[in-house]
Amino acid sequence: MSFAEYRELIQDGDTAIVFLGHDSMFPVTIQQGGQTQTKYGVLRHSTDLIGKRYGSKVTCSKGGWVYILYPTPELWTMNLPHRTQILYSTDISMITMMLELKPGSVVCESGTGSGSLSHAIIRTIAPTGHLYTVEFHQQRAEKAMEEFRQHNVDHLVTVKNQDVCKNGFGVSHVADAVFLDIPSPWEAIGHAKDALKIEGGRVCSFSPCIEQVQRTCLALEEHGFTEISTLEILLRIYDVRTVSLQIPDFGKPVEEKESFESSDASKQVSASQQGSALFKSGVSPRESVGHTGYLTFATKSLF
Amino acid sequence: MSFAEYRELIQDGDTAIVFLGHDSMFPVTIQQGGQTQTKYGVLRHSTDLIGKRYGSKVTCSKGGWVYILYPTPELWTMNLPHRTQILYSTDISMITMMLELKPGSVVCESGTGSGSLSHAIIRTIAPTGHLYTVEFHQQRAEKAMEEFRQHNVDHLVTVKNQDVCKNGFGVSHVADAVFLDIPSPWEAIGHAKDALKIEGGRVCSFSPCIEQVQRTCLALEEHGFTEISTLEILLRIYDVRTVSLQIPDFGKPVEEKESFESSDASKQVSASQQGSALFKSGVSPRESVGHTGYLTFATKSLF
Amino acid sequence: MSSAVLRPCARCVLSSMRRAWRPRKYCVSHTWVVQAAGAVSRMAAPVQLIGEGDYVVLKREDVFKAVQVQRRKKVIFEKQWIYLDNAIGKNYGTMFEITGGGNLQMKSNIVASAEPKEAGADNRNIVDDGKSQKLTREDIEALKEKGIKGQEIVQQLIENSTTFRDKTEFAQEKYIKKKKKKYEANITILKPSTRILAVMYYAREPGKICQLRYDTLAQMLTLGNIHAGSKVLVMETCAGLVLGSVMERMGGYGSVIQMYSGGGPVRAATDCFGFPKSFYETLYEFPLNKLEALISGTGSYSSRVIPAEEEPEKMDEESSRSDNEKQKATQDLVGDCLAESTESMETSLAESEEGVKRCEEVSENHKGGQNVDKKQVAMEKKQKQDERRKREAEAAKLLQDRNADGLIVASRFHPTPLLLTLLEFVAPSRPFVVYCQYKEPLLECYTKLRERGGVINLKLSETWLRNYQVLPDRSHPKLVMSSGGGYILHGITVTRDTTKTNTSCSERTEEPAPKKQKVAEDKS
Amino acid sequence: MSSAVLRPCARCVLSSMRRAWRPRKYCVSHTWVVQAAGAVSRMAAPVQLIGEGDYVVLKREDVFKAVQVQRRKKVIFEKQWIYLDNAIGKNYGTMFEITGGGNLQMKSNIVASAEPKEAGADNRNIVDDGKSQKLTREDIEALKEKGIKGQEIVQQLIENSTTFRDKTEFAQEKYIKKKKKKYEANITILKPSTRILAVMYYAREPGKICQLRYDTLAQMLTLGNIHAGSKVLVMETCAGLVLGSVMERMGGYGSVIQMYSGGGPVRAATDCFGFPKSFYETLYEFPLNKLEALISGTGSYSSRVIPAEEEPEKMDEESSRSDNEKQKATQDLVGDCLAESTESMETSLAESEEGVKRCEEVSENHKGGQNVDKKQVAMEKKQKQDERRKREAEAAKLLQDRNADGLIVASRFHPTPLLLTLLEFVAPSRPFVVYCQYKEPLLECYTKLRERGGVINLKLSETWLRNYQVLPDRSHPKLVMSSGGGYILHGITVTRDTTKTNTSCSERTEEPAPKKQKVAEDKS
Repeated sequence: MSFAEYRELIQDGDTAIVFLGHDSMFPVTIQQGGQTQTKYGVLRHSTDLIGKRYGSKVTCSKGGWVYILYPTPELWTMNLPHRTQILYSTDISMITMMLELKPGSVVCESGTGSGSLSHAIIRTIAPTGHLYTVEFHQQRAEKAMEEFRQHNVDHLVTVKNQDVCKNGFGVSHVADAVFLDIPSPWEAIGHAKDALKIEGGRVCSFSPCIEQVQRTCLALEEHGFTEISTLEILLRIYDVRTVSLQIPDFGKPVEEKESFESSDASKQVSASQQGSALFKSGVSPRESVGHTGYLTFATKSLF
Repeated sequence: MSFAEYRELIQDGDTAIVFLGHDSMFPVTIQQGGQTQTKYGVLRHSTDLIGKRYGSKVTCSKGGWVYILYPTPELWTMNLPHRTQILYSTDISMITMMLELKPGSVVCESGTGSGSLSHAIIRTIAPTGHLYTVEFHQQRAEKAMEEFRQHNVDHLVTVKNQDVCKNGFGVSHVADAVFLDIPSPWEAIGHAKDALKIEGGRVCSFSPCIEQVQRTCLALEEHGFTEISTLEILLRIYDVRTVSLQIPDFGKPVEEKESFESSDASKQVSASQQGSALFKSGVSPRESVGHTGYLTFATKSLF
Repeated sequence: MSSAVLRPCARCVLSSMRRAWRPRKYCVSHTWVVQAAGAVSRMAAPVQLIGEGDYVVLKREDVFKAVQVQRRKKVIFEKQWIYLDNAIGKNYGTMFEITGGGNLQMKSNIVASAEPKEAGADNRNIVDDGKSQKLTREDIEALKEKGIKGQEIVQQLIENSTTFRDKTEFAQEKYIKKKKKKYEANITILKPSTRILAVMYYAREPGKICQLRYDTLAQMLTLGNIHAGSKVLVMETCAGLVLGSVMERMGGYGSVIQMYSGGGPVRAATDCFGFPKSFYETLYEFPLNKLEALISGTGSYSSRVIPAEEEPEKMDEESSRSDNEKQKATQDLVGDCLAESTESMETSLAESEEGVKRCEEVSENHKGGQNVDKKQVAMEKKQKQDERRKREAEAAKLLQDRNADGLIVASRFHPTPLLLTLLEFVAPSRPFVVYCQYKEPLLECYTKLRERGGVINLKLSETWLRNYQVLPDRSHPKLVMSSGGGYILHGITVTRDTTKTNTSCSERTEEPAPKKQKVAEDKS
Repeated sequence: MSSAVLRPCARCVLSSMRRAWRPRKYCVSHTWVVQAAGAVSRMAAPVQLIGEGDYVVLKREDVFKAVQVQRRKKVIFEKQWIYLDNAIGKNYGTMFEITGGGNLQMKSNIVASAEPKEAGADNRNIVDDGKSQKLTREDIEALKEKGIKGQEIVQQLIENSTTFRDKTEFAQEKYIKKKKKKYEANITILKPSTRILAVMYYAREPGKICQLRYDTLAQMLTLGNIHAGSKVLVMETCAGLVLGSVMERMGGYGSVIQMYSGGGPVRAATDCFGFPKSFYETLYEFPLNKLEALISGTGSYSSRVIPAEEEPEKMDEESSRSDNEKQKATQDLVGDCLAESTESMETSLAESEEGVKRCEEVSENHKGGQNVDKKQVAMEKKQKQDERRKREAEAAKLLQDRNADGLIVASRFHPTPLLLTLLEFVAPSRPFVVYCQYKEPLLECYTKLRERGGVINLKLSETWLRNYQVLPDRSHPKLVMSSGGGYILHGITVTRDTTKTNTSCSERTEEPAPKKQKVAEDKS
């Protein structure tokens, strides 16, 4: 198992996703002899999981069943242990495309945080690219490295525990792209420029507040970046529902008696079942994420 | 005719809306003996319009026809002569509700601009309320007054030509609500407070830029306003369309010959007419208004 | 630190102060000024104080609750029992603190906001081990029992937090807000308005108002050109909120005809507005299930004008029957209300970290004063029956004129049949607006209305609402937003062709023919 | 004053500089590194310069155009004819000015932005009488003929405007921007990428890419977990843009099978990426109308493995037929291209004041080098036919393994039949993503996929994109926004039950039963 390439079968040491049902899942580390409790009963790794194909339906001890999924960076983002606020796939998608990441890209990132974006970057730049990720919180940096090892992508990433605003990324003129998710990104723009290749590259800064964006844009301009552009992307999910709307009763004279009865509250249920219109609808949930952050992109040219 | 109450019949002196078709209309002043050119021919006011019911279909000289509509503030907003950027009905709706306007409300507004919001305010506060509107551009102030007279609402409004930031609204402790649409609203917050009734009232400021909002919110707080809240409202219109999507041809073996033909580009048109799915869809136009302005509301309490 | 608006009903006569500024004309010649004169007189008092029996709205942070002010009556708000007695005679907009025993005590001044002073640059050194707070749960309970006020408890918590000073400003603020919410309880008492009630219902009981978001309601009122002096048809199943908002905009001038289904019109939210009695004199109701008879001119509605006195026997029967139904419905309502009252009762609008909880029935307000003599009840019932019969006949007459100035629909019924039927009663050149929680029925409605004709400028739309946090260096859109405010279809009525005229200009189909399929997909 | 990115293909081997920082493991053991080794070698050069034959993107302000660099070949861009000869040998990201005769001249430095200095506080005194500009149209034409550069003309215009200094800063900026756009012509030459081409196509030719907005494409690539080393099925009618973006993300490692309808696969946009030849070795195509045969195991695809040599006669016929079709389609394409080339050709992305105009065919790029000997043509044609037949057999074999790692659909066909058929070829525990310009077909597709089973975590979604203007004191969302970026349905495959298991946990219906109609509407 590796987050950077697919495998068919579940193996000892893999990180896998146990899928219980609609939006309900959790990650598990497969261990010879290990077992995992689910609400449907126990999963015994050696007998129930190892050697099975990813995507299989597995029956738990109480007779209920779950699916075991191959861990993609997107599933990991939905299931990872939060050590900080994390970036979700909607923003990650945009960051990846607008930074022009692809196999072979060299990327600098700060902060590592919970590693949500890091996993997605590594997936995209593998097998020949490299991620340099800087995290100022020591425990977080250590935990991230541990996860990268566990997920078999540690050869594609270097984690460093330092303050990017003070000490930069520790590399010069190697990066195709730099990503910043720190409280004062404007303090790190100089370091970002230094990390980018001589011939140029792209930079992205993620900030929740508009004042951070304002300062970052100024700093980018001062450092000679071009194509500075700020955007925001929001996900809107639709639940697919079958909805029934009642047809009103105007007291059609033909069936006068009938219609009178249907206006009686106690019989309205059956009446509504007769006189109603069914349709499929994509329904917005009542509340959704209203803001994650602003994404500011810019280009460093040769000049 | 008055923008503050309905009438049934078209009369001499009325402002009416000539509706030509989908989103195509213009305002006209009805005059005994007057006439109006449309692309469908001439409308003769005395014979074609005066005395007819609003909403009537009227045939023009070339045989085409139009509808004559009663002027609501919303139709006026769609058709008024622009002397400035104007407020549209989506923002106006929110302003009206969040300022708690109703018959009898006393409102102060600056600037008058092209009178788009003014007409909507007057409609809502009639017959017992009053609008004090301040415009620093002399020609605009005069033109607005002329329109109010023309629209028979001049008894409900007072127009003053002065700089609200320097001279305020010229009234003290009379208003239930104050509306600001000026470049530096923070300079007028003190005047807004002074214009509001002793026992309190609501204020709204409309600004396109976030920096204006930031300064205005600070000024509101400094002047003791509470319930300060900023929002943005955007209209999304859907065109109702019947759409057809082609069903792909996988080369069903039953009619092998047939399916081969349908893969021939020259016959694809007829094939698509057979193998396609029709449905109704609410389609977003490709581009829409992305931003008008931020609306900041606040309450002045007694204390 | 929120306080709120305080103001007399704005529909009072203009003050002499304003008159002094510039001579102005009065609109006394308008018939509807005279018609509603009774309503105006009530508004003479310069500043209206909170009175017993008033419908008011309690506000705490972003949470609203509509209640009626009654002496020695417990009210539950944000999980606390309170008595409103001490609010009587105070100004609207006053902020109160809850003291021991649930009594209100006026706050002398706005509490000094405990703004963070010393903030750490970042939170890199914070390890969350659950031990950063030195005060134990027992300590806090002890403080509360001593009668220490919420504000002081929050201060104590901050002082006893070992990590507070190391937190970032952002994290400090979050901490304070959370603790304040838990321990401080400032309540402001507001005069109800469409703004407040629409926001309240959307936050607390969206299911009761078909998920109609307040900005969508705002669009409806404006697009419907609702204003004093008009005759408006309203068909809603939004607890009477839409009806109330229409009535507020009409200010007692003109008339409103509420169409209803079932036993009787629903007006729980309408009552929360606390309108003067006179407003209800301009409000009529008519049952949907008699519309067919009204349109076809059969049954009770065979003649265009039916004076109340000449009403036939049958009408009587129907009236009393629907009255029974109403009684029954009211009982259900009360039963339902009691059943729910033990559940969790609050919902936070903006801060929905805990998700949306079930809300209590606002219509509690109806229960007051039920202990009256039975005979009196019977008499009153008879009187009400007579009154209702008379009013229904009047409503029928208003409908039969087929000259309504507007139509507002916001219901759980399919909009198409409602529109096709109710548009018959609207005059030409008048706006109509229909709300639906779902988009698909409005697509159908749009198509059917086009087929019917007699409507122009049909628009199907939705509004997006974003609320912002504007704070120094911390401005951004709110992190939670409402993603569904519902959909609106609106248009303008025109005279209807019975004979199809020969093509030409004006109202084209507006729907372009489905785009020609391009012959080859290969043209990239 | 925008310039652009300059960089060698990032898939080059890691520099020793990085290795020095920290010892790291290499992934040489992975089979796909070996497989694509040929591709890697091409990337050795440290900085790649603009070369003849390169596919590049021209950029002026916010407008992009993809072209191939050819000597002495006129290219039209933003209504100006230009020659790219002088760009050859320069760095990617270089900014050029257009001089007389349409030649490019390297700009030595970024032009000093003509920032407004003296701004009036407001525009109250400005009366627009059309006489504020002292320069006449003739004056300006004369300046242009003298060879005066755009930048200077703009400066002259500002100096000769009587009202410029009285305008507000905002109005001044608008004025300068408008004039600059008209008279200044700085062009930057960029290396193509998914970002640039997706933005370009959405701005210039949205109809050609089913209105697929770039942020939606970004979602598809991420949700589809497109990455090096996998086997991906692509079915698109987006001019090959989606295919190209998938190939970029795969970097030549793994394989892509493009499904197509009609005469042949469309790859006009794919070519614009300027991929190395080796990338195309990992690209296969297969016609939709042979899928049924492949699935049912009839006709040519009766055995699971068909070596190219043993291909039956019939297959041969089919191949040559589809080849004819392709030829024809290509002719149509070229004809279409020529017909359109005289029309207005540019579209502005952000500044669409003039609305969206028709765009020229990007596939012009295909026309180069057609004057070859006829015999050679015939030979090449035969070779190509053989090659095509062989590749189709290889594609069939790849499909028959039914173990694709992903499926990406973005087409003008109804998504339901495509999904139901193509999912058969995807391995379990793999993501699939389908794009549709309309929401309604995806509602149906969702329902049908649920019925089919073998898919979990189905989500129907849309993204909202807002672009911002961030300028000192003038920050706000852009005034024009795209309101339709299309809809995405995505999910994950799992092994499919042939026997219905007895209920329990895992994948519940996910669609709750229609809510029980509340008995009485009266419970407000």
